[in-house]
Amino acid sequence: MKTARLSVNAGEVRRQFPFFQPHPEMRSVIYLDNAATTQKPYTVIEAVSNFWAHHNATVHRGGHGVGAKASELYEAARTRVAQFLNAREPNEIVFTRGTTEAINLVATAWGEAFVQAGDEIIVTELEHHANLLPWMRLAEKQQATLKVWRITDDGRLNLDDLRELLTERTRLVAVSHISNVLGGVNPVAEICHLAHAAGALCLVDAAQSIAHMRVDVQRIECDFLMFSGHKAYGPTGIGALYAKREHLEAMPPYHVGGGMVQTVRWERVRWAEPPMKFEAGTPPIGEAIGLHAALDFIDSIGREAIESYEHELTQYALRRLQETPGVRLYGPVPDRTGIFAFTLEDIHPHDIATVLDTRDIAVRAGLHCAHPLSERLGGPTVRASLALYNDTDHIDALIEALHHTRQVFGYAG
Amino acid sequence: MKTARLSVNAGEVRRQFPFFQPHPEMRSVIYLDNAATTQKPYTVIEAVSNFWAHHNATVHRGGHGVGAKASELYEAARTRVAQFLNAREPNEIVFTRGTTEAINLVATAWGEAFVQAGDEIIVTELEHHANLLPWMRLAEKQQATLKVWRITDDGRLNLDDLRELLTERTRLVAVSHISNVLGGVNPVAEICHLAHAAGALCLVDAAQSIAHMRVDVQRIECDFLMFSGHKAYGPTGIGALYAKREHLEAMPPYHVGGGMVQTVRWERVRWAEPPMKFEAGTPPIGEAIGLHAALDFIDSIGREAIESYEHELTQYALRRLQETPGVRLYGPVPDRTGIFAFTLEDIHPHDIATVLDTRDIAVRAGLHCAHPLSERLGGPTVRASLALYNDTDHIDALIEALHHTRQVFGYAG
Amino acid sequence: MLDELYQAIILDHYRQPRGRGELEPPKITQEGFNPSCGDEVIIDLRVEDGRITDVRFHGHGCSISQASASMMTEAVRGKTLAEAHALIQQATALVKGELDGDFETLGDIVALAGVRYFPVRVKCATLAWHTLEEALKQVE
Amino acid sequence: MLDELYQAIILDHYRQPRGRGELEPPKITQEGFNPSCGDEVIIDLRVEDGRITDVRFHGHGCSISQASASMMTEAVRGKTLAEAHALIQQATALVKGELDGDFETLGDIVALAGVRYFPVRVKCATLAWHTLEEALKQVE
Ligand SMILES: Cc1ncc(COP(=O)(O)O)c(C=O)c1O
Ligand SMILES: Cc1ncc(COP(=O)(O)O)c(C=O)c1O
Repeated sequence: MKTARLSVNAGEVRRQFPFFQPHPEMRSVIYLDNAATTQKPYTVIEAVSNFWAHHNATVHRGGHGVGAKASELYEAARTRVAQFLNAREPNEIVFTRGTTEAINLVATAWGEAFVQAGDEIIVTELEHHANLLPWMRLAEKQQATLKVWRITDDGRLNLDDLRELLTERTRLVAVSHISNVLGGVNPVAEICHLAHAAGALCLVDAAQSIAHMRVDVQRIECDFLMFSGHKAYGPTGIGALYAKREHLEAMPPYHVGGGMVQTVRWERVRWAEPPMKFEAGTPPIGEAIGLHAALDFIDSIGREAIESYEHELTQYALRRLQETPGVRLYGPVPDRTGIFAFTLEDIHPHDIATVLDTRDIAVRAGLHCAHPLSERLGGPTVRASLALYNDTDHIDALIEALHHTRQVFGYAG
Repeated sequence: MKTARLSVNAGEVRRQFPFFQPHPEMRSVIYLDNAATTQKPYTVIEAVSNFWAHHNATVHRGGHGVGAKASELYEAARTRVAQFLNAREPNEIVFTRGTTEAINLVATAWGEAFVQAGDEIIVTELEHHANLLPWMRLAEKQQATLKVWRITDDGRLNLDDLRELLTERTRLVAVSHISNVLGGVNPVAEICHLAHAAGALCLVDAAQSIAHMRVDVQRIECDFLMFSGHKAYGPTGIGALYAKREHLEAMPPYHVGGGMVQTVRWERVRWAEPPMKFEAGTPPIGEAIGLHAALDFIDSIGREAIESYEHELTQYALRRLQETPGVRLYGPVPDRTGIFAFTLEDIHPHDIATVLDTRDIAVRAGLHCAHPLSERLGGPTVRASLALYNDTDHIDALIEALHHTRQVFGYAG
Repeated sequence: MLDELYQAIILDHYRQPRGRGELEPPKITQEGFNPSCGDEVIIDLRVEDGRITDVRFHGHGCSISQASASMMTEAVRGKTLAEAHALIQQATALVKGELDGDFETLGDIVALAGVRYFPVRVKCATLAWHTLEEALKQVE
Repeated sequence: MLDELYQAIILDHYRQPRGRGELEPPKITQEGFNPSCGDEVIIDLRVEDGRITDVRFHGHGCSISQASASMMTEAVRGKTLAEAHALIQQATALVKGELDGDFETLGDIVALAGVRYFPVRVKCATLAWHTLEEALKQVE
């Protein structure tokens, strides 16, 4: 641990981000809202700018050298994502706007083709709406049953509970790799294994894990996995869906339009092969290239180094939060990452966030797009979430600001 | 005309684009593939970079000042689009990835709710696949009838033909404002009027018009209209759907996920109001801000000035193409814009494009994502398409290169 | 700035809300909801002869939204509809920093003036007032 | 560079394609299609005793795709399957600029070498060869 700690110097990392540089007109911010979106390094911003400045053209259309270069860069980004996730081949990667679109794609294209009346889909109680609403809607549309895998009182998923829920009618288990509220790491490889043993597929929402730990689709053995670029130091407007080739082949297309067909006649349309079949219209080309740069950035630091550095920072934050009077922290203690949902005395989370904001500490307050989970927790919470560029000073500033908040609201020192 | 001509100086416009600046490692390109995608001015690239560098945060989530600023910028972009299209209110604008996603959204969310078995949808023979495949699929799914409004032999749409097609079962007429192959401007206001008189709605695909002429949704009286940012000097990954408020209210959501709900309980979900209802997940925030800058760029030149400048350039190109031996030009002559599909002798369009490419002239060759139309024209064509920054020198270079192409393929001088 | 936002008077209304509760029928009920943060204010009104004879609120949310609702009930009880409309105008202008001139007549509501420095919180402070406005539409 | 791409020999194969047409059954048919540009090559094969006894193509597309198909039919007619496989290897390597050494045995096909300067066109030149490869899979 100690050696790994040395391998990430958060101060040096921050120098790679314009957001953290002194700016004449802007106050510098302690950014603890990384589960919502991360900041972008110079290399990502420049990769996108450079594409639009010098290589901009549409992709996969014959014609000219600029277009050939653009296509090459776009496909290189796909190959990079495949390699980052350890997919078997680049053709298993479909670019989407983000996690939400990727899950909607699977729920619609795969779901409406393969889920029938009476079938079952299992979702967990800790899902983000992105991994909940598409399944609620699919279940309603297909007259399938949505089963909810409840969490334990300490905020974990118990595999025995899953064993009870799985039946031969189960078609899919949809689970997030890391909860965006509780920060716990779910045992996705075991979950996929149990799902497969029951004849079901398994979908993993990796929105919160992609930038913080190694995500290996072959090791997890998931059928579908997706993430958003903007939570992994990349641009908005881009994300990726990984799906086993056999599923992409079996699924009908989702959006239809240019670029995803072989031939269109009035009587008959022949779809292109995956992944093109799922990328109708002009894709987010500059953004895919920016995502490539973001994954390069992550690997330039090293995923093991990031994981162990963030682990240490998480332990520090846990300790400091636990010793702060009036703080009530949610979520499991072991196997957790740097996402902390908490309350402070009976001060409303929005009031807490506002006090922190006046100290230039950015956190989020509310229901975190996970209403059922928030309801289970008893209402809104404050959420502080860490990334690579945070360090112990940031945690200290947060704790001090929480003490200050208590004073503002009249709680004894 | 002469005075308007003076109001656009293409050389000066090119100085606002990094793509057209001399670059040590890149050859300078005569870019005539603007119907595929346009180049981006510095102001657009900088607006996006600046957002990611200094204001990056997710939108519409309580918490901190950075997020408040990001939300403000994002909503300002929506207001700008509404104003640009002369929509009644910003809430009639939904951000999408582009034209293709916008049409898929309407075909799915509106179509599956409001088109029943036996209903009719009318599309034209000159549509891009983006405005064709969603309707073919919808018709198949709902057992509705797809009726094709054929073009005349000179590549125009005849309103009398539409009158014959419209019946009381017609639910929608889907038409492009400008064909991406033939360049003709379709009489969309009249088409909407006829559609409405028959009790149908009218959708206008403005992908090819948005950057080249004034597009006024209240004057056209369309029900739906959409465009892509990347064809209007903006970034990839962003586009907009305009829909009359009443339709957005009546339609169910499309993608579901975070940010588009009021409350989620296991038993019941309450959707947010439009446009939020249609923007599930983290939107393309940086890209929306880039689109704002792109629309500002267009208005800084002036839409009337652009239209009249491009009109003059189009007339020049028409004349030069018509006098080039062996050129066969498609599409109508009056009411046309700077999109020229043509063939040269019996040389295959890809061979032509390759010869032009060796002279650093970028055009497109093929079926232009409009297979039914291309089939009607007799096969693939070369397409040269103009924008604001092109000038007569570019046309001259194109014509000279076409002469050269004839020589390469052994046609007498 | 923070002191202006969380004045004693606001925290007092938050901790000891006035007018918290529900009315027995007949009444007018209006629900107000702020989807971006989950704040909720439900207002019960009784209007007789063009005058608000009773008003209560319930719901949940941050100190600003709940204190604002509490102040609102105090301020509009016994007022005519026209007076209530004027108060809605003044209170929403106040929290947006758009009110010039006479603050005197506003009573406790003046404490909401500090919200103007916190654009993210303006919606919290106006929620009760916008909900009241919707409720009054039911009367008219 | 352009001269190398559009050599007389390529234009000649394009204008007067050898082996253009279809075979009577019994035959092996394989369709090849390049979705990005619409080029199409359909190959008819007859294989007897491990040898390609007849081969024809039809379809449409640019000069490169059609000339390449024409050259292909000339080159593989009468060849054993092993020889055909070797030719497929050599021809595709040639157009990608990856072939070292002996070009002599390739005959007219050598004219395709110019394609290597035009990455956008490599797919046109390889279409007939990849289609042949698929056709041979049907035999085996
Ligand atoms: C007329 C027309 N409609 C739709 C599209 C699709 O636009 P996009 O690829 O940006 O979704 C295009 C662009 O190719 C077009 O020209
Ligand atoms: C676990 C999880 N899933 C899905 C999402 C949705 O991601 P996006 O908004 O980028 O589509 C998020 C982000 O908010 C998340 O945390």
